[in-house]
Amino acid sequence: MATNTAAGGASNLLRFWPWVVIPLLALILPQIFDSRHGITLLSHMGIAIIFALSYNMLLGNTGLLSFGHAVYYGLGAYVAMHVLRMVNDAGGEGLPLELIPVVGAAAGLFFGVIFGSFSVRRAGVVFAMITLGLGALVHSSSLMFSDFFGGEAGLFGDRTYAPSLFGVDYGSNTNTYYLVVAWALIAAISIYLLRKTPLGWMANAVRDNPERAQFVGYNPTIVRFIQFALSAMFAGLAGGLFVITDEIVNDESVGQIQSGIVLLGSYIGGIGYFVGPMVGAALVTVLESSLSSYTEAWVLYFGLLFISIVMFAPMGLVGIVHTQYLTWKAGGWKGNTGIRLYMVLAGLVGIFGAICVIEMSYHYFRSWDPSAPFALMGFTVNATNALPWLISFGIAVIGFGLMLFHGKPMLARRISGSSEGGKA
Amino acid sequence: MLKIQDLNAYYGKSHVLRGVNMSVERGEVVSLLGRNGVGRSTLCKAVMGLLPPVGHVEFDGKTLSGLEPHSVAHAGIGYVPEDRAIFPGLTVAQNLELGMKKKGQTGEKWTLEKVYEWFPRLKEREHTPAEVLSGGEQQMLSMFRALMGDPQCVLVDEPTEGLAPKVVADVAAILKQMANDGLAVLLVEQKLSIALDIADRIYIMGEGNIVYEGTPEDLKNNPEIRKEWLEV
Amino acid sequence: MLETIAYSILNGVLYGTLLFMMSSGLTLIFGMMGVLNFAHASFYMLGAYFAYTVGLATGFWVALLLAPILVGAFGALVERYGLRRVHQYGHVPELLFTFGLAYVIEELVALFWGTVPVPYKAPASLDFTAFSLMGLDYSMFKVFILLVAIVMFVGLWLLLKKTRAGLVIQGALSRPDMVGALGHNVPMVFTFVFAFGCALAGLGGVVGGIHFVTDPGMAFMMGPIVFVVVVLGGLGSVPGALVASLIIGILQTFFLSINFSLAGAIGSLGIEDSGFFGVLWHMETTRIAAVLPYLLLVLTLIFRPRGLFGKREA
Amino acid sequence: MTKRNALELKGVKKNFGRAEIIRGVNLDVHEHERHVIIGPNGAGKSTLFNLISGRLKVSDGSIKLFGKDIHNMPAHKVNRMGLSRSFQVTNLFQNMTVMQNLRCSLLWSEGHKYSFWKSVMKQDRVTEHAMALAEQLNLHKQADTPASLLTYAEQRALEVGCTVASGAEVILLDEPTAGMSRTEANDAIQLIQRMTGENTLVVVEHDLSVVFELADRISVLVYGEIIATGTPDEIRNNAAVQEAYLGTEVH
Amino acid sequence: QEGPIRIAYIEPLSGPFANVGDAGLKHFRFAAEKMNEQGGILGRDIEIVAMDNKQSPSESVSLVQRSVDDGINFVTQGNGSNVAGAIVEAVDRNNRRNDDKVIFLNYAAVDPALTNERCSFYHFRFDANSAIKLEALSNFMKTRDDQIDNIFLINQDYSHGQFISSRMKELVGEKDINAEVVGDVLHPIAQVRDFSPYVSRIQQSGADTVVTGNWGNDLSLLVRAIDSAGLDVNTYTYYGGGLGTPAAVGPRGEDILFQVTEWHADVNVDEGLEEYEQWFVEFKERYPEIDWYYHRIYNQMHMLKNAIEEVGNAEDVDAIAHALEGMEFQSPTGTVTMRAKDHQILQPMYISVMDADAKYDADNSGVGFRTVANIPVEEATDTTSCNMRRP
Ligand SMILES: Nc1ncnc2c1ncn2[C@@H]1O[C@H](COP(=O)(O)OP(=O)(O)OP(=O)(O)O)[C@@H](O)[C@H]1O
Ligand SMILES: Nc1ncnc2c1ncn2[C@@H]1O[C@H](COP(=O)(O)OP(=O)(O)OP(=O)(O)O)[C@@H](O)[C@H]1O
Ligand SMILES: CC(C)C[C@H](N)C(=O)O
Ligand SMILES: [Mg+2]
Ligand SMILES: [Mg+2]
Repeated sequence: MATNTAAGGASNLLRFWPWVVIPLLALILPQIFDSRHGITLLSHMGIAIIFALSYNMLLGNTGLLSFGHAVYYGLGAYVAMHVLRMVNDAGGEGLPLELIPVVGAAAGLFFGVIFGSFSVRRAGVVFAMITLGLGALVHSSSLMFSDFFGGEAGLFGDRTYAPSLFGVDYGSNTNTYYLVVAWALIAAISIYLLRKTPLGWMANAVRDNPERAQFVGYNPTIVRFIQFALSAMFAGLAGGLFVITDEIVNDESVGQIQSGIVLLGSYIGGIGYFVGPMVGAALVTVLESSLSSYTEAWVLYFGLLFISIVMFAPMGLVGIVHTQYLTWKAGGWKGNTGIRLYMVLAGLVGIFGAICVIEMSYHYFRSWDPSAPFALMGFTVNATNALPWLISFGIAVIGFGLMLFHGKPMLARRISGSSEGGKA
Repeated sequence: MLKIQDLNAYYGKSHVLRGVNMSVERGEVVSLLGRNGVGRSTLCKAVMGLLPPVGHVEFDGKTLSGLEPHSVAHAGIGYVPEDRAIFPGLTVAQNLELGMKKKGQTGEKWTLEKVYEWFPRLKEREHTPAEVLSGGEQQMLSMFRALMGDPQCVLVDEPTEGLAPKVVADVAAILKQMANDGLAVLLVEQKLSIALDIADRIYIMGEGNIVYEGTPEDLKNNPEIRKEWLEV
Repeated sequence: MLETIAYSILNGVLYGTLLFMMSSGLTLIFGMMGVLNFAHASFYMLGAYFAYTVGLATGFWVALLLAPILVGAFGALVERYGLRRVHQYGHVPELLFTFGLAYVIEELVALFWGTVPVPYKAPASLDFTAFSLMGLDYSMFKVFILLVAIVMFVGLWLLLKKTRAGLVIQGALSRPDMVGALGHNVPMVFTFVFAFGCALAGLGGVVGGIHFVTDPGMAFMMGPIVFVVVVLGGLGSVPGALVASLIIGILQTFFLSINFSLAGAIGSLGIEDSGFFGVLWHMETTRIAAVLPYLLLVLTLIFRPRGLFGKREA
Repeated sequence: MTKRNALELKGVKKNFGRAEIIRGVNLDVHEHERHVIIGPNGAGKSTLFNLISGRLKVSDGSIKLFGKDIHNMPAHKVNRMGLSRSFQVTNLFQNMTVMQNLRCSLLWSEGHKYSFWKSVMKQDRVTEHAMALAEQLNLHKQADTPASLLTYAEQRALEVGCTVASGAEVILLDEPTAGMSRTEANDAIQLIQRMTGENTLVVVEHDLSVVFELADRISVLVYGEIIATGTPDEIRNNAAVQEAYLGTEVH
Repeated sequence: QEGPIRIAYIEPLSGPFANVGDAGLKHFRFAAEKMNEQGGILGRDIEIVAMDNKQSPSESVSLVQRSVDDGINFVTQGNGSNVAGAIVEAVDRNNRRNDDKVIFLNYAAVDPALTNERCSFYHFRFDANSAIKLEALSNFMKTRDDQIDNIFLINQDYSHGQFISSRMKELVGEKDINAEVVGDVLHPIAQVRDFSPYVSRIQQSGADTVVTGNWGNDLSLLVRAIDSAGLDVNTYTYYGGGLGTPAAVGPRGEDILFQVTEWHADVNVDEGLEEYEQWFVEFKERYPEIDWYYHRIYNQMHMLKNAIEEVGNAEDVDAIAHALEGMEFQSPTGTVTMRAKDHQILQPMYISVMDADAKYDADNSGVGFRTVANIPVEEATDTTSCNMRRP
């Protein structure tokens, strides 16, 4: 599944552009989405990116599937929140706000060491199920031990009642956002560099063949353990940042949904690539918070999108781009770029049709008066008439049909034709 | 009889078999020789349908090319792959059971008892997971597993790999026995001595084609051919 | 105390059989095929909804038969056109596929049947008090649940003993090509087993939907408990799943039935009900009961990674 | 001059359940010698390797490496004490390239341990060493090829390379030439001789020509017991060995 | 100012609680439509902007931000006091740091803290808080204490349930109810599948009365378990009449399932509230699956309208908040007052019991509710520790 290896066997493209493009994007995006909500969303993306990168240290690099990574994110957040509240209570004196995330990281590391000590002995399903159990236990505890966790109401703090190292006013969302960006960059670079160290290499080695790793002198359990603890540390850092942007923390931050989301995001982006989880996490954050404001059917779309990525792009979104890029570079697009475009277009048409069908179904089943006219893609339709259904289904069938049964075979023929021609 | 006509096979874009023609009659052992990597194992896989074959393969008049592997097996072809492919999680007995086409049903010539008699070690290890068997034991298991399905034709890919000299002789005897029972035996073998010893006919493959066909005696007397196609 | 124990055993067994019903299909799918089927609970939910809808037309008894078949057929489609494709990429994608599927199924159920619970009730022929014990009534339906669970157990046992599906699948997990070359139609066996597992989940839903509540949240509510049962029992072990269900059922019932906390038993010893240990000291067993399965899960996996009855390690 | 013993096995026993597979093996392997173990299939040769290398725990007896007790140590510790092994079935980091495989095999012995503050690619010693190994293995052209795409013989060569890489003094090879053609096997033997130089070498082999070409001394393991140890000539002429292993096929 | 007056409705519209959020949305949409037919507010339409918070507090915080960004001045929410707490916090923070302010109209979150130690000038609660509901309930129980001997408390293990458990025990003493609390258990929220062990404890304790703040499945399953074990107890609830419970419980709850609410459907019949009955019937025609359940949404929407009309625009949030503070409103059930001190509404309450003969059944379950007691405003009140900071 994950083909990248320690050296990130990928091409130069993947090696360098992220370090230019991502910081640039981080600076440009807030100019475009300059509303408070937009900035918060961007901050959340930054946090999700750190969290996903830390998660991929486990899943992508070490081959450990965790269902409970939010435990470290959440516990980091809680501890950071307690420190922030101490600072608040001290009248805004004490640890500067910029360093609060470090507290989260320390807490993540601490709990990573404790829980890691007994959960990494085995990989595979055993590890996955231990993390599932631990996740459930910690989540339940967060409601039981309300002294520390503040019950289901959670804990609140105020980032503006804390000193700043650089005298920045964090009342402004934008300033907070830049703090997130700074930390995200630090975290991303550290995690990236970690992959290049002996530990990072051996994490890959242990993922691929723990037995052989033993016979070159490494104890797989210790490799996993260190990776696990470090990954928990970065998760804690993300949690600490969350405390700063949202000024609230509650049980959901240690919960199973949080753990699930990071898995989804990392995978959608592509766990075989360093930037994969970043892309995935950012995308999931955006979809989660904005899709729901456009359509009632957002969960369905989310589920379908997700299923299609798993089925048709097992290497994730970055994987698609990367393989296409490689093909293109190797000249595999020559003479068939048109067909490829045609397939994409047909696919889009199919998706358009499918969206119409889904939207109409929701209107039909959910609205109190299904026959009431409603706006669909710029048209006003009546969902109780057969015609719009026929048209929508038609578009969907034609679009997907052309893509799969016309474009695809054509592309396959063109490719095999050209390669044979090359040989002859 | 197994008949292979103009068989081609590809791994992705690499064209490995380039129009192979050969046949194996019932009652004979045919050895397929060739250098490493010429495509002998690929031939077996293509016949089994494990690789999409391009060309024509038939057995006893039934066309095999284009069938799924399980249908090929049901047409009477048994397969002993070169990497043994035992099922590690399953016990010896379960491995053998999976060889049977119907639950608990073997052919008349090769029954479970017979196997255990030939190779008592397997009986002793009946309930141990196959992955802990010794290399040689796994090889024997793989071969007997194929026999459990009562095949009419067997493709045996490097059966003597990793076997002690004494057992190699046993294997040779088993192959002979199978041919005597009326099976068609296609033997892919590295060790020239054995191949020449038990084969009725010999094919040599080179560069994805059959480049030589003859009897063992012919080959023994033909050092040029051996030099050209079998040595580096 | 004796009464409490007797009660715990009786009710624990009842609850345990329900757990077994919900998780037995997963024993097949997860234990044998290695598919971490997060949509298992969704198939369970479909069972309940199908039975409700079919039952409106045909009555309960026909629905009892038909609904699992429908769910099984749906499962077969899912396997054939979804999972099979994903299978080649490995276990994580499989898991994620079912994850997405769970979302989609829940949405579709909410779309077609609405978000409020449907009035899916026990048929009159089962809706009476079968016997009373220690002042509590036990309805015929509970006895019926027990019967259904036994049928499921036997069905599973037959599948495993009388067919080689288990062997074929286990073999195929390591060498699918070779199992095929030995004459087994591997894809078909996979589809069949997956469908069977789904049908079992559906059957669980037919009964569970009545016993609990039939609403789109019912899948979520069942949550990961089914995984706990399967892993605790040992992957692929049907008796293991049964025993694990019973253990969880009885222990949980017992914890809920007694009024115990360390502080209550030993005295508060001046330990305040705050701070980590303080809270633990005063924690009543009833509050722990819900997390008990997870505690068991983690402890079991640490000390006996293959579960109670498992032969191979997960 | 008495030779130091690299390996000393005393009364080593191993049973799986009731089946006793190794029944009290006593074996001395001298320093710098090439010691070949032969024996029928299922005699326990691989099991013996597993016991020595720490992959399995012994049921009874003791194993010493240069006088230090190593039995029941976990595999990575045994490896760190200077013993390295290859596997009967190729066992590499399949997704990694040749160079990456070699680098990984070198990391520990070059003292990098679990460090997460230095870059692997910047460790020039490791790089040089790995390059040199790749060249010796004749794999330098495939340096950036993933192991899974190598031919069988190349994989076996890499397996040997990874085993030797750590600079262990004692090297165990389990059927290094299995599945190779005559010519490939000859190449492999030369490779092994070249790579292992002064090291102590313990090899399991079925191919008799390989055995006799390589061995300083031979031990014959039959049903979990060593029935004979001696020079190739002694073994060749040992009646019991002929009976138990060689059969009539002796050259 | 042009365009509609928008209210952001921040509730779970997906996931396991979607049914609750969905029902509330239908209430708001219906009320808005009815009022728009009457000319809206200041001639402007009311528009409900649905936002899915997935029942997550932090998601809700960012939805508050989005509302502000979109120029929305009112947010409303009710499901989950933890979410409400987060919204209060977010609203306060926003109003402190920014010029475009928002008001939080809470229609269902009952945690007393929100109008006590955590009270806020921008938060208004239109539901009776938990303390008030218990006050009403215990007043009723006092009148019945000849029939009540042993009380069993079973609640969800979070602040809502914990509050009921501890406060009810105090009230038994305070009100001098001639009964004893014989059991008190907390169970994890939304995790219990089988309530029979709890039922056995109820049975063993000899209780004849159960008091619970449970809602959703936790209530349905509890009531069904009590019924199927053949236990003869009365169950007093907060939410027996809604959130899916009537459908799930059905006739099993008849005469044993009580609820304390500010209204129920048959109040219209009993008190001859024809206009409001019409409102109820229209709602049912439109959404046949559910019923008009949240009377407080009626109050809330009308009081907001009055406040805005009093101020004369919908943008001056501080003025509107001041107008709401202390406002009296003639609700169909009587006069209700938004207490100025803590922004808690005070209103008459009803104790009712499930009844198959009620004119209107709830959620098509075949059973509705029959009033067993009216609790006048004076008896449905609490004291508050709120120390409000006003701008
Ligand atoms: N899965 C594969 N993908 C791509 N190429 C392959 C694959 N398997 C084999 N090949 C290539 O196909 C050619 C023929 O391989 P095959 O295994 O059939 O050879 P062989 O004659 O059996 O050799 P050997 O003696 O090594 O078993 C070789 O060059 C090999 O590298
Ligand atoms: N874990 C185990 N459990 C049970 N039996 C085992 C186990 N491991 C090995 N055996 C048995 O021990 C015997 C010795 O196996 P071993 O692999 O050591 O043989 P070997 O001498 O290497 O043979 P070969 O030359 O065929 O590789 C075999 O019969 C094998 O079945
Ligand atoms: C919707 C309600 C049942 C929520 C409950 N009032 C609470 O405070 O949590
Ligand atoms: Mg081959
Ligand atoms: Mg061996």
